[in-house]
Amino acid sequence: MNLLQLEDVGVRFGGLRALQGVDLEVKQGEIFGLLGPNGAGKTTLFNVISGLTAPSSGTVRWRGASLAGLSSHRIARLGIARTFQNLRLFSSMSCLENVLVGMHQHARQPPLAALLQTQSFRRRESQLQQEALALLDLFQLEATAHQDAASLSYGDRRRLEMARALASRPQLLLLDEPAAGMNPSEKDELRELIRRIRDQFKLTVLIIEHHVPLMLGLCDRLAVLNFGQRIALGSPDQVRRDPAVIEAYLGGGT
Amino acid sequence: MLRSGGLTPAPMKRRLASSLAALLSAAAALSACQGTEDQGPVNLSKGVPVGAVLALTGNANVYGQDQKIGIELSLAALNGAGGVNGKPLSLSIEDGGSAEPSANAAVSLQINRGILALIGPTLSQQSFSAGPIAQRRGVPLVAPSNTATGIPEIGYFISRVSAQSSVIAPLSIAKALQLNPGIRRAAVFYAQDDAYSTAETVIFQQALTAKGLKPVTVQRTQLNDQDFQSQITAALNQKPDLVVLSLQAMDGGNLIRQLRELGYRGAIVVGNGMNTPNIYPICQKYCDGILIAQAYSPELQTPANQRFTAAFAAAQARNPKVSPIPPQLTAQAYTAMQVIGEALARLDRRQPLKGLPLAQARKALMAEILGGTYQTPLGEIRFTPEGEVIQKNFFVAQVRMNAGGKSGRFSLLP
Amino acid sequence: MEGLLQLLFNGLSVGAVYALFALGYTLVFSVLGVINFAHGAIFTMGAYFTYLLIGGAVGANGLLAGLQFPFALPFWLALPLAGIAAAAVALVVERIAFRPLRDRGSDPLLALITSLGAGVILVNLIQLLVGAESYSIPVGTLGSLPAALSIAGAKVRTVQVMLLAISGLLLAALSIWINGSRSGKALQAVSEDPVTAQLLGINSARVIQIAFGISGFLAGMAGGLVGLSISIAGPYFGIGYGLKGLGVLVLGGLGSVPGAVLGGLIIGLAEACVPADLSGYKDAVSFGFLFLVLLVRPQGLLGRPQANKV
Amino acid sequence: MDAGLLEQMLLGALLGLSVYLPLRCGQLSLATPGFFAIGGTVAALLSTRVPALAGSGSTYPITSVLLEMALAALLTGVLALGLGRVVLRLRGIYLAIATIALVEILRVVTLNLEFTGGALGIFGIPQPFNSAAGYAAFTLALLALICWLCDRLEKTRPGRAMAAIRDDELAAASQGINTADTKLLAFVLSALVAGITGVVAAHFLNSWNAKLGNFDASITTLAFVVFGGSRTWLGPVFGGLLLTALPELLRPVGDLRLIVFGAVILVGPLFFPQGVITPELFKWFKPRIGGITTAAAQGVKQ
Repeated sequence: MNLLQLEDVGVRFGGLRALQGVDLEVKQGEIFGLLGPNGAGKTTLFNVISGLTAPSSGTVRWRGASLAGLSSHRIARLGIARTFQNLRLFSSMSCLENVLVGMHQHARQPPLAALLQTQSFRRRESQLQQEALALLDLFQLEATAHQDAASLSYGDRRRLEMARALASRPQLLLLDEPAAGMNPSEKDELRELIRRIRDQFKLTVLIIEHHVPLMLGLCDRLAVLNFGQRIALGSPDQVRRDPAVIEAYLGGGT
Repeated sequence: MLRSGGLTPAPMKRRLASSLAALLSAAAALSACQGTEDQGPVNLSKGVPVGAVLALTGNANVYGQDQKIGIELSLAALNGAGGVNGKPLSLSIEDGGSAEPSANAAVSLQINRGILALIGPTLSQQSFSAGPIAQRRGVPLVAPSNTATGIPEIGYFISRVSAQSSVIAPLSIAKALQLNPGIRRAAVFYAQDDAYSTAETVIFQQALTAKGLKPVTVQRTQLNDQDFQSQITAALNQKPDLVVLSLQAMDGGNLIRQLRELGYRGAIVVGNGMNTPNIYPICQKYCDGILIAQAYSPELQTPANQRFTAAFAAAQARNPKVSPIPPQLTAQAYTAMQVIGEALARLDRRQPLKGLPLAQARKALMAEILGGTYQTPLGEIRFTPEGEVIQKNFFVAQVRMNAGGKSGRFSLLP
Repeated sequence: MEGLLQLLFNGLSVGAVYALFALGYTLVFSVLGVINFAHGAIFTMGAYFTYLLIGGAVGANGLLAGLQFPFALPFWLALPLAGIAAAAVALVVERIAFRPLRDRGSDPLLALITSLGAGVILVNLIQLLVGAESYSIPVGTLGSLPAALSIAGAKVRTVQVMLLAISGLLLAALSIWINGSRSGKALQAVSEDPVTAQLLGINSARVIQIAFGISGFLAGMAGGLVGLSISIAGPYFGIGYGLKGLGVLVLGGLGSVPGAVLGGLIIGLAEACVPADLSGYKDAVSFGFLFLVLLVRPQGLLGRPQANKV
Repeated sequence: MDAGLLEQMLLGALLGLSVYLPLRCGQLSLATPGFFAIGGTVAALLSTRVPALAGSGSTYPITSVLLEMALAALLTGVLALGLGRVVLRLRGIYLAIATIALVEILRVVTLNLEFTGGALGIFGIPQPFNSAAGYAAFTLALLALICWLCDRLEKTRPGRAMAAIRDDELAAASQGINTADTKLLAFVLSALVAGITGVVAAHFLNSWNAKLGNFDASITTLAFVVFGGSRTWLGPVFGGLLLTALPELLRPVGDLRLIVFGAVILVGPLFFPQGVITPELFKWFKPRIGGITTAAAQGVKQ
């Protein structure tokens, strides 16, 4: 069974068709890329998957079950985590707290124990904190754990968003332009990092990125969107050679 | 990074614990430091201390302002006549605002200053809240303007010089019927968010019903609402030939003006709250002819009232544009101060204030207040043992406006 | 029919004041995204200015006791001048309570509190200067006009008709200005998107000042007109309208000029429709209505829905 | 200082906390005076109309006060649960005005009902304490308890969720936070605090009427929080204590009293845009105290 399946998904904003008849299947464990020029509907697709935008038509299935009508927090609890293209960190909180919020669904403790700060409560809290620190460590953010998220550099904030998304122990990670604003060497590191977390956390990754060489080198499969429609699908090699893609996107001299 | 305390860093926890401990110890300290200052002697260093708590700010500010004038005139008169057997009265006035918490704070402040007696607060609701404080601390409180039922009943130390509507209001209905025997249909208006208005309208409605004039319509207004077109047109549909208002000066004045402008020609009877020349500039020429029940008449020909009206006119003389006629609130506040001043003088003759313990002086003063008979601008007044005022004269007056419609007088009806 | 017409007049005459009041709120809201809690006090100032300009004298209880201008202007001249004076007050409020926050890039929510502070200062300043007593504009100000008009059997006070007419004129002038003038269009641009407007070379600081000025002018005129209709009930005069105006503003939709007008008229009419036996519930009716509308249309009647940009 | 003033300051701090709870979750709810009024009315009605609660001693039993508090909490809690579901769909100023509308509706209804005493209200409320100091001690304990609960809340999962919603509601939902329930929790807690505070206030004020929960109170309590700071519970407590006391402390300036008060409200947010009390303030203090305590802790371990 496919982990995630989109059937004929369409989104309209008033008269504007942001997405139209999109079919996609994402398999367990793969790194799946979404390519497309600006305004092609990639982020809208993410919003549909994560429950922020309701599709006007079509169905999104998670492990075969429809996600229709589920609010975004329920979808998150199913195991779908995401990052945001324009960075939506909790800016008044420290990096550590941001990751702790990401752990929300696993951090539940009995209220009475929390009030009385029982032994088991404190043990669990410190365990969560260790986990969070370990995640920060993985993204080389351990030094900034107690700094406000707002004070980080751009690249650090991107990595913090990924750490926060991973904190919810997702099965599917949606990355919206994780390499934006990074220099070439950082992009190389990012590619390695995404592979590593995929292996370490047994993740499936769905990624939006503009940087074509990065995508071709990173993804197992790719889909290309243009004007809200899927114009190509396949392995990096297949996509690279697809005439429609060359016409619409790669042909643009990128 | 080994921390056993979970997410709470040690300093934060310490901070919480210490601030909570500080709070609790402050609580303990508090219980100890209260109520000792009343045991000392009366502090006469600046004169015989008397306090007032008036609504000088907030939406009742205009009442407090009128009262302040009366209290200050009374103080000047008392001190001019030798104060308390040669010792001057020293008055401190505090703003009690227009709400209960501010009145309570001001009353407590005055009591802590060591005053012997207190005038105020302005509003009945404030007295229900602050009165029990004076009662618990054993401080005589003379309410100058509270008309609600139950004020003297708060306790022994609470009294008032303002007569209740129940005794005054029916007089004006009777007078209206005497002047216009043909009256058949009465319409009633009152401000439903005002304690005085709601209490008085009940009396008015009972009086009307007793005369066989069950109101054909009862319209409710709000204190800070000044546009009554809806209520008036609804009432005028009932073709009333008598309109009875229980409203304060501002909204009442406006209602009369709008009533007349919208074509009502019949009789108008208003309650005690409008017994102030402050209504003249509001309803202007339309004030003319309204009947008013008064707990105070500026036209009362007694020496006490003539002294008061003359003093009032002299004080206002620096501004010729202002009416030289005192409002009822001013006369009642004057009276409250006079009652306290005279009672203090009697007490001082019986038991010299100098050296008398404060708590004892306050208690004795209350007995003096209740025991006396006073010749005041309101006429002769006494108190029941509970502290309710017994006033000899009530009046019904008719407003007569001058030609320009800018000033007028409350002409007493026989 | 006659009853309906009467109802309509009653509602419109109250609603017009609400609308004028809410317009001032909405102008400021449209450019800054905040509510000016000093607006009620500016309205009050307008009423006092009108009173002074037509030759009224200050009473005995304030610092300015006995003050009277050596001239007495006719009402039709005093009113716009009072509006201008109120606009000046509004500009001062902008300068001390709003601009410092903007300069520092602070949370706009803070302006709720700073403007509240400015309002408290203004109200108590009025009391300090002219006392707490009420002042009124003489009935004869309008000359020989009759006190009330009878229109198809419905009775309306002349003052109210005038109020309605002037409100209508002001509204018309305002919409012509917004849609027809350069500064009006700049205002629209700033309310649409302040950043882009700035990029397009619009001086947003200037536009904000203009919005405050006009808002103050409208409040001042409204204050003068209401003062003529019902006297100036002391320094807290405008506060009651402040709350109602807020309801009107939100009912119509924040930042929407036609919304403020529509909201005012609807609340005025709704209040007029409350039957006499239930007149005690009048305020509950208008706020209950507001509450229900918000539940169905969270952005108010003519407001734009809040977008969730991801 | 007069214990009565202290008591009013403590009540102010409690009301500040009530406004603070939803605000910490990003919700500008001004319903606090409404729930405060309900709590006060419950206390006024029960203590004056139910003879069984009066006890046999000279003072009103504290157990009866606690019972009133429980009932007020129940009533306000249930009401907040129902209303919160509906109003919390609104945002920002719209939520603020909708809650003010609720407060106004409640005020008008209270005014019109017979059993709440109309405009005059209910008076002669029996006294559980003989002096204001007794009230102050009781309220201080209550405030300490609520502060402690707030402190626990802020440092645990629901508190983090609230702060996350305030920073970015959408991102919070994407972390699996049930934003609607979390906001509702904050709203209900706010109502409980206000309702309980109303019970104490009704006894302390001896009387109760509809005016005590009005629009002015909504805005004043908001000022407590904005002035004090809305990121930690100490902010509203500080703001409530200070701004309640300020008009009293300013009495020596006489007629200028409220003008100065207005100026303080105006200037405060200009100089302290985050409120006077901020978490950064502690970070600034922490190295100093923290260094000492860590050293001490290490000393103990060795």
